[in-house]
Amino acid sequence: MFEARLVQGNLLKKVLESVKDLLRQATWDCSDTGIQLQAMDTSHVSLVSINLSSEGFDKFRCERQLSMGMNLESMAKILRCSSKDDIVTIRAEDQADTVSFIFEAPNHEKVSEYEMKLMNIEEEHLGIPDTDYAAIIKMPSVEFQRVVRDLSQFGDSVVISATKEGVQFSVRGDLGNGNIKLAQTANEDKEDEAVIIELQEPVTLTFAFRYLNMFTKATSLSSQVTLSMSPDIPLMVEYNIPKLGHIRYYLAPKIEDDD
Amino acid sequence: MFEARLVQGNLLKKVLESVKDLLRQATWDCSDTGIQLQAMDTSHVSLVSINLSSEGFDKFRCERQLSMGMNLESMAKILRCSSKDDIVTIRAEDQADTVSFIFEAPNHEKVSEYEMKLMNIEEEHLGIPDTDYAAIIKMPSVEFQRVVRDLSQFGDSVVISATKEGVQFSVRGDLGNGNIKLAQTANEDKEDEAVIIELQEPVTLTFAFRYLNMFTKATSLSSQVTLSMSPDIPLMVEYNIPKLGHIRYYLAPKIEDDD
Amino acid sequence: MFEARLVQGNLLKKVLESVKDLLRQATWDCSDTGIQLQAMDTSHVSLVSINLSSEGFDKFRCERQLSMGMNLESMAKILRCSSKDDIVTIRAEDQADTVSFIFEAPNHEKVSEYEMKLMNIEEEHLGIPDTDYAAIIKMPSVEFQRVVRDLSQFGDSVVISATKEGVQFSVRGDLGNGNIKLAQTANEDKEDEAVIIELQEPVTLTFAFRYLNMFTKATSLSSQVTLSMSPDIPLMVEYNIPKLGHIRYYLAPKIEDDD
Amino acid sequence: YPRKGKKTASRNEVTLVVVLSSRVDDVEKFAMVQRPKTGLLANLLEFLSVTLASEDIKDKEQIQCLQDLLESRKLRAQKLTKVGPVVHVFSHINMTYVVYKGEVESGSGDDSIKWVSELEFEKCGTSTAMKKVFKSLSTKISEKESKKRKRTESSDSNQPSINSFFQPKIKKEKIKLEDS
Amino acid sequence: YPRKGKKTASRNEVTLVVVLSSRVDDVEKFAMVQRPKTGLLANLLEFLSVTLASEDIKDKEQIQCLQDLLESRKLRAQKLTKVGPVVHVFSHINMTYVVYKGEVESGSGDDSIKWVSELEFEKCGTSTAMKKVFKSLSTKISEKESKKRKRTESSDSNQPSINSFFQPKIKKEKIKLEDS
Amino acid sequence: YPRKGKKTASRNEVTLVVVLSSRVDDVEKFAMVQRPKTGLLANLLEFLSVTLASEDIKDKEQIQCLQDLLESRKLRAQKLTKVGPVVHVFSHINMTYVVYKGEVESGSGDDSIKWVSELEFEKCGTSTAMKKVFKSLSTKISEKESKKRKRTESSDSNQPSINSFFQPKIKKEKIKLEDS
Repeated sequence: MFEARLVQGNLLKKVLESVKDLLRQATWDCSDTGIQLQAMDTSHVSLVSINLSSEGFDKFRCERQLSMGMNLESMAKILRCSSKDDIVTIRAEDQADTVSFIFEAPNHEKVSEYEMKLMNIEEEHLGIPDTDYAAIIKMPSVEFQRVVRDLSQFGDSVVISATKEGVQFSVRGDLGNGNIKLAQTANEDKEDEAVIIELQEPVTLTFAFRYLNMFTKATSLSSQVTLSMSPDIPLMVEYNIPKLGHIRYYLAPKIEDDD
Repeated sequence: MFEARLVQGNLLKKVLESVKDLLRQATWDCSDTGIQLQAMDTSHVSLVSINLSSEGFDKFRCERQLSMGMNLESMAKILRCSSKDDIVTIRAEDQADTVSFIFEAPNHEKVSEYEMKLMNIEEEHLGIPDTDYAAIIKMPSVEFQRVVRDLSQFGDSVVISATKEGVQFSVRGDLGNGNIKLAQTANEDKEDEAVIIELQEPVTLTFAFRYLNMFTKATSLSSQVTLSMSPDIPLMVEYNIPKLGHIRYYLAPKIEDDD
Repeated sequence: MFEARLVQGNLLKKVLESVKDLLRQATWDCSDTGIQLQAMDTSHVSLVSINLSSEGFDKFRCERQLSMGMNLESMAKILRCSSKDDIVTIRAEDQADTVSFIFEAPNHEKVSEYEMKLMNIEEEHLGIPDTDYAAIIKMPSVEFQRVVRDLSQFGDSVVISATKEGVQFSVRGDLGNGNIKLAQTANEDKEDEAVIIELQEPVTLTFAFRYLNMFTKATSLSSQVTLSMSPDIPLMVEYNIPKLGHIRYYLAPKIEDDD
Repeated sequence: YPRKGKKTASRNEVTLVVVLSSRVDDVEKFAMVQRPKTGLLANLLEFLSVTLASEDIKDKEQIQCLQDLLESRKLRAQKLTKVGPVVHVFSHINMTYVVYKGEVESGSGDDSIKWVSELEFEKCGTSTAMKKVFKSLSTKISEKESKKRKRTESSDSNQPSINSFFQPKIKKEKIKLEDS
Repeated sequence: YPRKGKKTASRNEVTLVVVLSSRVDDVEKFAMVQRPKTGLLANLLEFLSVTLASEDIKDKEQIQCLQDLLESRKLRAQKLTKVGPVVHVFSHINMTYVVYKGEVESGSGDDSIKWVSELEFEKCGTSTAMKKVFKSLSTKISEKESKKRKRTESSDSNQPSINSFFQPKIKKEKIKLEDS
Repeated sequence: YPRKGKKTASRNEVTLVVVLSSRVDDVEKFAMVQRPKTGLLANLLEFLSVTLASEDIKDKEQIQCLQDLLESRKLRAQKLTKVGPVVHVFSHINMTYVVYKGEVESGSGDDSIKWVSELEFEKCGTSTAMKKVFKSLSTKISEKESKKRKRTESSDSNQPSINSFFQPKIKKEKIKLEDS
């Protein structure tokens, strides 16, 4: 039997909201170390990788490894039926073809249980090599969301440049050009609001806004986001879920036009 | 002449919002005991009964009984023009074919007056027998609204079961099944948040979400809602309007499929 | 070179929101006294006049008069990319065909720069005569917005009557008639909430809601609005922008039907 | 407009109504006549009807009664089938309409007959009572057809009407009147 | 792009313009010619026009003037009617266009004439001034037709334009210039 | 439903697949056969295929192999062209499908052949692997046609796929197996 109980059940709701626009369905792989998900969006341009550690759950039991294919829209719909303070339990029998989500109110006087059919999804897992990124940018997640939202009004793709001084986002479009510079934070008192750049060498890459916009659905999960870049390899956008794990998005860079 | 003045005029706005999705037009019957409305929705599946006692008004004058047929959408539109703290007066001459709504700001420096044409609606009134219900469930109105909203995503009808332990709402659908149990409140300190069940015998009935959803528009009128059920007779959903009266919805139960 | 810097940059965003529904494009005329805009809406029924004094800016430099034709929708889009506390700078070279908007975060760690193409707009300027209005009504801008929004549901045009006692707004429509009276404020302690009428003679004029509704987009700019009326001449609706200038809307009165 | 509350005793009446249809240019039309220019519901269109002396007459007699009515208007119906009763409460009359429907066999009626399509019916000046009569017809039809259609809210056969639980108040009063 | 503020004195000019229409395959088309390849508004399409020495010539003379213009282009108009003046302000010219309209009687014009539908007009490269000229025409037409139509915002006959209250500033300056 | 995690060693297989099309009443249809009633993917439709002993055979031989297969089903293809390999990972098999496509020259096949339109294909019970095979085909086609179309998100030639950066994990394991 598989059972995972999370007192801070609201986090699961946020995790689902973070991926449901990008993925229609995906397989959750459960083992005694935790729950993982890896999937490409339908256009195969980006990849999502979620890791929820068993230690982050208040109760975690996974006797045999199992893979649960789920329609993520349905799963999100169900999780949206949980209240902010509900304790969420995910439960599945070993041979069953359904999964149950149980929401308990903190006073235990309301218990909701939703049962959803599992589906069999055949999907290849990609190996993600460990990379020593040339530039790692840490910034407030709301700031990243704002930059992406603002600039995406003016064009389809953004040029991200990381230098010692800071990070710059640029867009060109019919309506006009936009350009946002974030400087390294001098005063690092407020860690959550800091912009910190670890740089081995300056990097400039181009990405499609469409995907970045979908990545920023994870903003509510974490106060900070990390963008890791190296020339000619996919951008990694990571949101850390405190104590529980992380959600990572990978996005293939666009090839620069010659003109 | 008919004149009814309500300092807490906001209540009337809420009453209208509670019925305008269900009823397009209806007749308000005024007498010296107060204002009543009884009407079926257009599909004749549910019935609304509103009772506003003359004693609940700050001024109430009704020299002769009169019935005022109104387009409820127009009436709601007018009442939405009142501000939260406005004193509302409804006024009609005995032979006039219009009714007036007067909104006064508490400082009396703003006075709005809207005049609306009355209409002649021929509608039969149904006799609602007094019933000794097998189960009477009292619960927070927001909780009922939440249950109906959440579960209605998964199917068209809900099974409501009342037992000694509590009340259970269940739905089955293509996407999955849902099931919410509310236990009787042990600690009744907070009366507004309590779930209380008066049970003569356990009852299980099926109802269409469509109507329950429309009933919950009355949620803002009252912190508590009462569901009264007996086998094979309509559910009564009552929202008490403190000091002024009540709004009751009746809904015919669905016949269970054999399959 | 032209450069205007405004620490309270948010005001510019509000100015744009106030006119972008009415005007698709317009010319900003810059001189050493400040920035002006005058334009009619496309139907030539109303006229907008904006005046931002150079003294209201924190830095203002305009070496030669210049006229910058802009697509106001694009300009509003760009200004919406500024944050509430950003310092906004508008900059244009003398011979350039673009204008730049620079937004600096108060901590100077985020700098956004947007560049937009200018356009050549041929438009005649109208001469607005100084008028000694018969009635000048000062009232809270939110109250005016509310009146216009409420009454415009019932008809296309409003009759505004100014008398010694107060101002009255009336509408007639199929659904019913509406009528809002605002009395002169007796107690003028709270200046922002006062209704004050300076009257030389009573005036009654009819205006199209469509335009008044668009004028009230300026509500957030000022706590008070001034309506100035005289028989047979356009209404002037003025929003004062504290320390910076004003935005004035002129609306031709409708001719009363004889029937 | 405000009306006095109904507290006076009401009279009970029974009226036979026939909704007679005819296909004209592939559009189904219904025979209606205009009410007198004065009196109750003046000028409104109504279906052909005849007021009965008593409700206690057999269906066969009712049909004959309607056929006579039609003949007087130069119409002949192919077959008349009973749809059922429709109750409507006027200020002082509790009217029971016994509704029949049929199709024209021959004739398009004398000059008094107006042929009205469903669309025109909805727009024309007609009384609430006639609207109920017409609706009772389409309800029957839709019940018949509902099995062909996709299940919709309104044709959900598991959903009874609230009317099957609560009776019109007027009937109660009627009984009281008859008791007294 | 930033322009210098207009402070220099402006010249006043009067031009006769004719919007000549012809039905081609049931679509109304209008005669236009292309401006020279250099100079002001180079290459843009414009209606046939002639600049006047003075504004003070009679309507009859104006029409003759336009007929001559048309004839030179191998066109003949059925009847020319005055639509009214349209003012447009160029950088240094205050241009008053006196607009006429007419229908082709015979001929489709020489090679310089382009026949342009309303749709094409809106898309083709033409000047703001010509757009105003064309709009003045349709305004007149729509005013005529507006009584037939349902009342709409734009054709609300009770709503005067703001232009009928405020005059173009340029005229003021004109007067000043003439005064001085 | 929960499955055991894949930790056991997987077998590698190569299968030739042919997507054979035929225009029937102006609709393009594809030849499919039904899998056996028991076993893996029981009853599902699949394209005609033959499992190879080894991947190391030449294209010419592969085509001959497919032509033989078709002939056994009473079909004959006009020309078979290679589309490319599609990798699909079953629980214990890493399957490489070598996809060919062709058009019917003659014959509509024996009774085992079902002709399925693209729409029917999407709805019919088929395996994920076959969907991939079919998709590989349309990808090629759309790449060819994409230059005609307006630039869209999906055909943005400057946007590489993430697959061109990250390799399927299974291949790694394959290498490991071969190493050991």
